[in-house]
Amino acid sequence: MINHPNKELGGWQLFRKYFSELWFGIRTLLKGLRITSGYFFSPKEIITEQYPENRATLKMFDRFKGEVIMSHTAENRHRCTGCGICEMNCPNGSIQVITRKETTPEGKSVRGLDKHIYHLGMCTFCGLCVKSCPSDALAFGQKFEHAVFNRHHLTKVLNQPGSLLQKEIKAS
Amino acid sequence: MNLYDFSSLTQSIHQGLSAMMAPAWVTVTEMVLVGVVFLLFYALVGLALVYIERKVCAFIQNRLGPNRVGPYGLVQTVADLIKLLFKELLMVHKADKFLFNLAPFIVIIASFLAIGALPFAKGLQALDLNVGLFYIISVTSLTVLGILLAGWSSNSKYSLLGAMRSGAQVISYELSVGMSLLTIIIFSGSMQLSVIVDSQADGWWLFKGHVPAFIAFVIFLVASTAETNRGPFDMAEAESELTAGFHTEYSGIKFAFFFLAEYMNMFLAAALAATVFLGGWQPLHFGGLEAFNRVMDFIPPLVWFFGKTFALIYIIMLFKWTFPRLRIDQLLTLEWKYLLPINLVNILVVSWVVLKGWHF
Amino acid sequence: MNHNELHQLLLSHFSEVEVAVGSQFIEMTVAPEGLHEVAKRLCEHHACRMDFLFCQSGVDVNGRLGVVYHVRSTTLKHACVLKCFAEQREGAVLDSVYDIWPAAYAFEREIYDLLGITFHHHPDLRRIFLEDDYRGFPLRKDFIDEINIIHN
Amino acid sequence: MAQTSDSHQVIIGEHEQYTINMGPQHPSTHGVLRFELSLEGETVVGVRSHCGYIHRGIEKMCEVSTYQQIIHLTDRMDYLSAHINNEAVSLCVEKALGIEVPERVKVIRTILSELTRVGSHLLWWSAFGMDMGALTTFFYGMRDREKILDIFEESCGGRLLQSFICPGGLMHDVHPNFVARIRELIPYLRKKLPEYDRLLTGNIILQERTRNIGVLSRQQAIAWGVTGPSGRGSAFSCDVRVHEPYSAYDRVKVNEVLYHQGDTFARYRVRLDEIHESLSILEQLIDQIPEGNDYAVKMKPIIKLPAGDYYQRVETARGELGVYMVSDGEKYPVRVKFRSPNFSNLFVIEQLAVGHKIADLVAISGSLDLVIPDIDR
Repeated sequence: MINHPNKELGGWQLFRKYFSELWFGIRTLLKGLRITSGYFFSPKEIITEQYPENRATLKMFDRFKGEVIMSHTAENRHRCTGCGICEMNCPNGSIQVITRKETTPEGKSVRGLDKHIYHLGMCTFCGLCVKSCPSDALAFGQKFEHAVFNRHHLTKVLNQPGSLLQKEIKAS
Repeated sequence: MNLYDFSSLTQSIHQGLSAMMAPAWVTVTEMVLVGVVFLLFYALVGLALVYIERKVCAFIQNRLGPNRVGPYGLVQTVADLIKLLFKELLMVHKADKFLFNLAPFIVIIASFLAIGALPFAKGLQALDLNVGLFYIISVTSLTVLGILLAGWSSNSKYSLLGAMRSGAQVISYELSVGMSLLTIIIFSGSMQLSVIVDSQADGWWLFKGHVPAFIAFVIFLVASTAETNRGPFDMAEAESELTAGFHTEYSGIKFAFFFLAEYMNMFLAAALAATVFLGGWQPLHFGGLEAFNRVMDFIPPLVWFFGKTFALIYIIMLFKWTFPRLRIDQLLTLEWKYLLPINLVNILVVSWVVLKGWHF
Repeated sequence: MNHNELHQLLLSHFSEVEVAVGSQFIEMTVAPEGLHEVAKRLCEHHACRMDFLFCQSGVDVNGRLGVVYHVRSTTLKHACVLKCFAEQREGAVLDSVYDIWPAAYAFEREIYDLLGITFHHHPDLRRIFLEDDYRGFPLRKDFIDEINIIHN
Repeated sequence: MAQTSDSHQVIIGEHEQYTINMGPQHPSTHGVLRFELSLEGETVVGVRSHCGYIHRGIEKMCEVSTYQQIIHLTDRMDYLSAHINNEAVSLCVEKALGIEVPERVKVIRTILSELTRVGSHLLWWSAFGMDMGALTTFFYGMRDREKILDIFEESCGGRLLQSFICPGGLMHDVHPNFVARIRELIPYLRKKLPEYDRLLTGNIILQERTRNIGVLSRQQAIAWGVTGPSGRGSAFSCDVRVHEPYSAYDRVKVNEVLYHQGDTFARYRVRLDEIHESLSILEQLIDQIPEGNDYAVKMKPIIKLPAGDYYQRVETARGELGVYMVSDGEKYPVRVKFRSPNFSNLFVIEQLAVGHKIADLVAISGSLDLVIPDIDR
């Protein structure tokens, strides 16, 4: 199939060239066929994961960035002081920290977390909020099935209702 | 060989009908019967081939293929067909309506016509014309008419480009298809498909016809792949260049017709190759191995026929999923500089062999 | 050629141009009228041979619109920076260097699109990213888009 | 349907041209890029490329982002070289601040960059096969790229967009399995790559379709600023890793892959050879990761670069990425310009494709390895 002008070649050489090229072509094609048919007859090589069926065994890597979560202890206590550093660091404005005035048992008035609002739909998972949090309140969750029918469901409140700050963390 | 003879069955149906009604009505009834059977067969084979193609390509590509609808995804193609039936039929602005609607039917009728002449088993053949081979070649080449019309009437440049490519391609490769079949016509001395099949009772032409028959077989496979517009010769579609070529503007069931016709043409090409080169429904026989031949005889001819056909279809599919697409000028170079000259020389050699009586 | 040699060379050959040693490159600042001529000499002079324009950026600093050319020699392996600031903000015009470095074709279209600097003798100066009827030049500091830009 | 009126008369001339739009939605433009083709029959006589369909104004966004926040934007330019883009910005900021990152960080950054390059080239190979009509290559390339993405995901948490390399070092330390997984990957890829050659490279159809198609001369490559594998296919020695080593490239042996033909096949071979080359770089580096767990230097929460302008070049999988930053000493940069490789590589297609067929245009644009978000930014 090569179209070189070979004026200087004699008849016999042209003839030989014609067939050697033909043979070369067929050989390369057969090589390719051997690979594909080889895979056809080796079903062990199949790598498809059957996703909804393997949900029970499907485990994401520990560091998988599925969503931003706030971990709570068994007593419904979180670690967020409401300082707002995550909000400042977020490049897309997907975090809103709403604070409220709280009074400590000693009678001091401190800032406490009211609502930590997280817009999943705007999040780009850059990880700056988790990295910059001074009290390690935020973390990445493993959940990855985020599809919802209404966009408003993507706006989440990360702190659980009625949750309090963990005792060992000092409120500011 | 006499184990599975369908001619007595067909004869008895014919006699039963003749006893009931006038000869003219018998013909009509038989035609309707055959038509209905072939329609069912057509749909069934089409759906099966789509499924097989998907599975074959999936296994080649380390995938599982369709596996959601039905066991092993068997009903997937039916589901797709239903989806296509419900889709809106789009019409391009300023398209030639009549031709636009006509084109898919031409394509599908062309492939449908050819089935009639295929010998599925002894006595199981609707039309045993004495020019059967010629009939099939001429009827299948009608497909290009539909493709050209589809491309022209779509009022889309992509479609037109695809159609023009297809025209150039099919017309050139038609030559090679005909020429490679000519070798077998010389060998068997007949164009009647039943005669060709019978002539292979003691061995398939692929084996009996020495090297020339093998060369003709390879050329036929390549040329018929090209003629059916399948990869690596899918110039007319050329997904990465022309988006979908001649059927870019078609949707819904009209697209399904093109789709089905493509698979049917592939089936026809493979069936023809199986009939002509691999003995059709004739079982595999080796001279001198009586016991082996006996065992082979017990396998029904339909199994032989479809087994051979699907083996060839597998090869054609393997071509598509392995090779890159050719460019249009390379495609024509391949035909006019390689296949055709080799074919012509091959025919000369075959004639010589037959004259000297060297073949088995 | 190392940093100092290049500095000396540029100083001696481009007397009309302000040559300074930056943190990374030798930086030359040229007036708009001398831009094309200096660029041509940079590219063609046998000791410079800056034949590869690897970056051309439009900037809007200190209230002035300008273009920064990063050029390199593929044979002599040295690089320098050429800066040129337009005289006025509205209707800023510079000479195109497309005929010297064809790579400027795309860069200049981008600068025209986003900063609104017109290039003389550019073969096809159209907007490249934004639609043709877009108003304003987004990368300018005085560009205001109330709807789409969130100011924090 | 016969058209009899004279107004519909078609003039058939010798040089009748027509225009066809390839894109913005087209299978072989790999994104939303539009080629406006002038054709004579099947022969291309003119190409005009139109971009900007997904222009997001990243450069403008950078002007209202702190230097840490820029990182996640660069991921989204050339998403197939996300690590390398991150590295470019990080290096530029570090250079401006005069920070020297720990040795360990340098080595890990280099390893991540090379992994990215291998992954990107694998994906390119898959897509190029698709462009040429060999549909199976796509899955083989993707299958092998998956192994690299797994390594990324385990360490960085993301598969495509990692935001892992940041000013001062890395976001967090690499996973303990990191080294072991790369040690597994190298022999695996070494085993699979000859298969690619047998399946596609050696194939007569591919060779015929790519040899002497879209020849880019060395002068043209330099003049138009075509860098990366596309430039190196034209013998334009432009590998930043060799000429201006950054991170840990100064301690490894990097062989620059150069081909002289300048055609589509040369560009194809450069990329395949670069996979081998990257594997050998990985092999050299994987034993050199210093012990310890320092993954970053302590940075201030708000980075302020000294006033001035800074330029940093790195070699992404598609060519030279330059970051030009102008700072006035505040926490936001005044101007950030990305000299993205694809933006420069794209416009040369208007010369390369002329005189070839449509199918060749697809091959040429495939061999330039265009990533549209990188063009549009």
